[in-house]
Amino acid sequence: MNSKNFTIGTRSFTSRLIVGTGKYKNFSETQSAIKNSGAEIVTVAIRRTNLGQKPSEPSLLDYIDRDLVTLLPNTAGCYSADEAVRTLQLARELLDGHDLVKLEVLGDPTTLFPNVTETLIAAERLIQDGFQVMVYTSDDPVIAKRLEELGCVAIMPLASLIGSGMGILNPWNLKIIIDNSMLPVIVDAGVGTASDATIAMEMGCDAVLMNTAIAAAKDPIGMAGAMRKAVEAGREAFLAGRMAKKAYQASPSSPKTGLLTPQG
Amino acid sequence: MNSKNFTIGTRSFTSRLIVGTGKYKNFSETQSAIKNSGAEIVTVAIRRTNLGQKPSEPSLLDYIDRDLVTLLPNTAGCYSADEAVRTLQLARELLDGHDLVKLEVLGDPTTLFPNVTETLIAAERLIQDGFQVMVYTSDDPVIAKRLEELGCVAIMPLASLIGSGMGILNPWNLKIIIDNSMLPVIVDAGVGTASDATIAMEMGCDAVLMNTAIAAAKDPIGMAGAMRKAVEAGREAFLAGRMAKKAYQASPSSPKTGLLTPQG
Amino acid sequence: MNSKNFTIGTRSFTSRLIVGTGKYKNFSETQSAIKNSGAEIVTVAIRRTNLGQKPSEPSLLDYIDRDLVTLLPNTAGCYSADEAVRTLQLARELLDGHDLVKLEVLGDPTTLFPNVTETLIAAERLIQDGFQVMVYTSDDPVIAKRLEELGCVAIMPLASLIGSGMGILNPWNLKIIIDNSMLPVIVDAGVGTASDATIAMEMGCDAVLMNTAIAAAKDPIGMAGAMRKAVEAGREAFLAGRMAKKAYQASPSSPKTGLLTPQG
Amino acid sequence: MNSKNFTIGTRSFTSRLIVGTGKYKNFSETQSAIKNSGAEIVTVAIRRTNLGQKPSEPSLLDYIDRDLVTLLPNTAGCYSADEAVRTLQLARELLDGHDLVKLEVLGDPTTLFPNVTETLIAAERLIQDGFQVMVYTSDDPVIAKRLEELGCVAIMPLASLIGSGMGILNPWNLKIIIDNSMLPVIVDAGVGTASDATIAMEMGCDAVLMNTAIAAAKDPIGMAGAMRKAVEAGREAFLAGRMAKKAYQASPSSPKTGLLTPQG
Amino acid sequence: MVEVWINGGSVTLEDNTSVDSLIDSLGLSDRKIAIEINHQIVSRSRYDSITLKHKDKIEIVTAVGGG
Amino acid sequence: MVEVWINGGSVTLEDNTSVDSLIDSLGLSDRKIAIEINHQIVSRSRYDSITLKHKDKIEIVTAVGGG
Amino acid sequence: MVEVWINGGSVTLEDNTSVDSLIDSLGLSDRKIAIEINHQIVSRSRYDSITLKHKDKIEIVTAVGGG
Amino acid sequence: MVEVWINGGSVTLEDNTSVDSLIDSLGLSDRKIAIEINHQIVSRSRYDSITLKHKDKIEIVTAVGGG
Repeated sequence: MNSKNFTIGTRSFTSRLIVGTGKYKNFSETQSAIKNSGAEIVTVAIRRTNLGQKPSEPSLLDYIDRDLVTLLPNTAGCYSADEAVRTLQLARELLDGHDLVKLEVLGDPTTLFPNVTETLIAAERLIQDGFQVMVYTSDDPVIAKRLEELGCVAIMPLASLIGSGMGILNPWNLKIIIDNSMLPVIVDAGVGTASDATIAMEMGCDAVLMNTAIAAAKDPIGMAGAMRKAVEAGREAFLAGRMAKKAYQASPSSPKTGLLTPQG
Repeated sequence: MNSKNFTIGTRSFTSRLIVGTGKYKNFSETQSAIKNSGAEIVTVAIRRTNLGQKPSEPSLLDYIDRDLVTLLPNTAGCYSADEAVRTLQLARELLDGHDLVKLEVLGDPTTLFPNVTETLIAAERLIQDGFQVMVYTSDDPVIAKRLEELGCVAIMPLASLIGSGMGILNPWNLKIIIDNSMLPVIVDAGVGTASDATIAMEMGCDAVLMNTAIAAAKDPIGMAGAMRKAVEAGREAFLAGRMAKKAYQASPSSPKTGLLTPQG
Repeated sequence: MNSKNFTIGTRSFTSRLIVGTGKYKNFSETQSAIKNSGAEIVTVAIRRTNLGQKPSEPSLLDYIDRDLVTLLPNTAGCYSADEAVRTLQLARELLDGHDLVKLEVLGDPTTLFPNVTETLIAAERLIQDGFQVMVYTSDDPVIAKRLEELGCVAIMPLASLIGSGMGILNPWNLKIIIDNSMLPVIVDAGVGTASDATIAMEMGCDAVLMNTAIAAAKDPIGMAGAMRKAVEAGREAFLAGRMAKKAYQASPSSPKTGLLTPQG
Repeated sequence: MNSKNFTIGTRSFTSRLIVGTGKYKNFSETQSAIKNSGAEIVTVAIRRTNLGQKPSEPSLLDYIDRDLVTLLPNTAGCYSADEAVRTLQLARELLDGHDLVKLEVLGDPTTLFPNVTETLIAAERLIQDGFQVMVYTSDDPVIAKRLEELGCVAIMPLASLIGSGMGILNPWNLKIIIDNSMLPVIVDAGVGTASDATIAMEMGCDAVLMNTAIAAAKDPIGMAGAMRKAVEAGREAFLAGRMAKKAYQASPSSPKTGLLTPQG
Repeated sequence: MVEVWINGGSVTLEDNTSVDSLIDSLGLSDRKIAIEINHQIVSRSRYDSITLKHKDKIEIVTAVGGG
Repeated sequence: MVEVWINGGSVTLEDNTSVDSLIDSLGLSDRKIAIEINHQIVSRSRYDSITLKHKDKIEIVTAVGGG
Repeated sequence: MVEVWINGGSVTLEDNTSVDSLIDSLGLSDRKIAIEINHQIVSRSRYDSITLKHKDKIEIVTAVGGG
Repeated sequence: MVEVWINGGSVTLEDNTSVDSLIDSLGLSDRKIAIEINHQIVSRSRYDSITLKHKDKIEIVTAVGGG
């Protein structure tokens, strides 16, 4: 296993941190946060253009250097397979045939929990249509396996609800998904702080995708750097192989012999 | 607050990771792990010399560059104030008057849980005798405050039992200690993997001290590097200020307007 | 809200503990455990008769007094909607037209995690065919809502994997299901000890279904009684309304005035 | 081991739930809650009499039937060994020579965390003076052992801060105390709801002491009954011996053979 | 003689064996069971009127312990 | 004159307006966009050859910040 | 007349007031109480034989609700 | 000849052996060590001036790996 590179579909990446571009104060902050995060993949949403906009007004894509990062258009806000497929077909047209996409189909506007049955339908249609589908899903390991069998290129289970920052609520399900998947497993949604990302990587995730945890930090640019290190720390700890936990009996770090007052 | 430096007694440091030197395969591994961890303080134990040893046999101190790192002699294995004081007086002689020490007085050989009453006695005597005392203790906030009042230079509560790798078992007590202390608070004992260190730093600890988590990893040198990043990630996240947790209602990362199929 | 009764479909019950009949040493133990649990609903599986069996050999149904308890045939071991529907149609024939059933469709023989897409299909067909369907499912709140819309009579999310005894791994999802459902929500699978059942009921579940936690206890009959009280304790605590948690500042239980040595 | 009785000092009890008498709306509510809880020991605080009070005004002791319950005077609000000893000597006089007492010496008015060094001093003096001392302490296992050696009759570690309702924050320390103590171990402080009490008893505690969890519930009398069952459920589950946890592979509750569609 | 499958195993029966007599010969008369022939459930009232044919696939099920 | 729907709002255009000139008039020429007419994606190469018809439903989308 | 402290407050009493009559005058005769004078506990049997002196510090305590 | 205890073991030395020569004979001259005689720490500057006496309890310690 190489700690440096990982592959999604036909593309290879070094950074294991994928970041979103929503909720920033302005595009300049977005740009700095991306840069500080070291991310090589950044997600974007697809929305109707604002018709009243002046031609001179800046747009997000002006702030992203596509030579350095890969765009990952998503289907945020879609509640049906139809909408999601349509949105990504538009995204492909918009991005000159770009085929790597993030599929998410939501099931409920209050929780933003995914609708896994619609997600399965959309995934199948998108794969048929030539897309490389990174798929946002719940932590249901049976659904995750089915998405893999359909031909997705990355499985992206939630840690907790989108925008909640609650961290990994059910590490057991996540572990089953990781153990059973041949694909990259990327925690998407729910990371709230650096240690959440470290934990995900220590469990054996291949990468972490986040947006709010950076954009809604008090200092987003500082948090972007923290997340970069957090993901690297988690990955390196996973590769280094942690010590075993011992509930107790405790084991001293210093030698038990040679003491001035030897223990009975 | 400056993220870069922190002060213990009369000394100032950049790295917030303090490492032990026990349990390594050999001194060369110890040396590489220290280097990779970036630690500026390393702990050593004081023990009777092995009389049978050949003059040419290497000793630990040959492998530590005292221009780069500060030695921190400890009292590991001491079960009374008397032994602990005597051990550190010997350490001071051994290290040419060095006064920065780690006091730990154990209360039970099975759990290695600290004996806080003996620790209080030893701390008082050592401070009287001119030492700068970094003190290992339980997560009892009243004892921590008392140790601060006695004049210790750093409070070092356990995360969990020495050598257990169980992580921070009671973050609530640790939080009370951090909130009430004017001194550096350093988690000492119980860290098992990178995310444990990140969590400690995110809570507002000033540094983390560990030994087994690195030395007993499958790849200690790799883990040393992971820990370095983990501590930095946690510190930077603490300074950046994490997003608020929202149990739910979830809040979308992508705009809710401009959808192809607007939500009712 | 009446703490005493709850209704599933067209039937009303007093006990909120539903027990399985698998994994006991013998039928006599099964019988005693059911009695001690106070359960009014007990699950049974449907299997091929053992053809070599002697007519005089006892059978499970001889040990269950159907005047006192309602049988709940399940589809344990079914991996498709077809099998599950067929199994419950046989069960209905076997039990003289009995229509209250537990649907479970598994997705993976290693984890026994449910297959929610097949579960949806089977639920729809069974409801069409006149069954009252209590449905075992994951803790996916979108799927739970869909099962409710199809016309199931009880939603039975897992606490953790069948037979694992790990307790409620994701209370957050369970809470969303409870908050959004008009149906009885019954935790099914994963309870390992009494407190797991108490926690489920305190969260607002209407009942708890368990098998292994009782049958695989060292003393199953004793555990059956413990579970009865645990479910009642949880229900009563839910109705009584717990105190608010206070991280700290702590609030004394005894008066702060009238002390011999008044606090400054 | 007999599940029915347990012994504290020279007295024997059936109920394993000890309740406080603070924070109730009125004495009548106190009385009903005690009755519904089934408690045989109730704590009282010692305070200066209110000199303005009319002779006809009721007093707490009028509402407690000392034939049914044992009073347990406490030292709530004492911050030194001196005060605590003096308070319990007055209590003994007040209660006609009653010698069973609850010692607590606090270390901080904000957290109400115990001062374990003052507690040790007070315990020693009270035992010398003929008291049977049930001692409130932190979850420090070395202190707990020392209190046992001094001759206390019950060790009462906190679950979490007094009045916090946070439950058992560090089950690991509590487990060490239980494993190492020959005395009754009684969780005192921090229980917030029924399941907290069940968990404490399942871990092997001999009893649970609570006040706020009942008195500050929305319906204190209902919660008293819930707690009674919760403690009994936990005790019975402890005696029955819970099933082993299995992270996964899951193990089915229904037979794997005899299926209509046998699994490959 | 006809050959039928019962619960996955092959069994040879007399011609014109009714479901009723099969159950009887298997010692299942007093048991709570349900029967499927060729994936069709056979209601109890028809046990005496149905005779088993060559290659029939018969499933006889009962309730057992399960969770 | 034709009336069309653009991003959900009604707009009146000259007869025979091409997609190209629509984009131009909206000031979107230099923007990265994609266009759908009546649920069919229109590729960029065809912007000058397609004219908009009465009641056409036009969606013009772009990439925005999202997670 | 003597001045004493009772539960932290100053009170003026007749000379030679016994503990018993103090308790009586405070309406505490039927209450469960314990008394300390100048940090010494006074047992009930001595309430009638002890008279209060100038500057005595008297604590009268009872049991109240507590956890 | 004198008998002393070094690090818990008994050793026989020539009369008037200095600390310095003891260290030398133990091969510890180039090591970082500290020495206690009869629970009193002996500073390095006094190694040559102190001679070991019968029954002296000598502890020689060094720094080793520890956490």
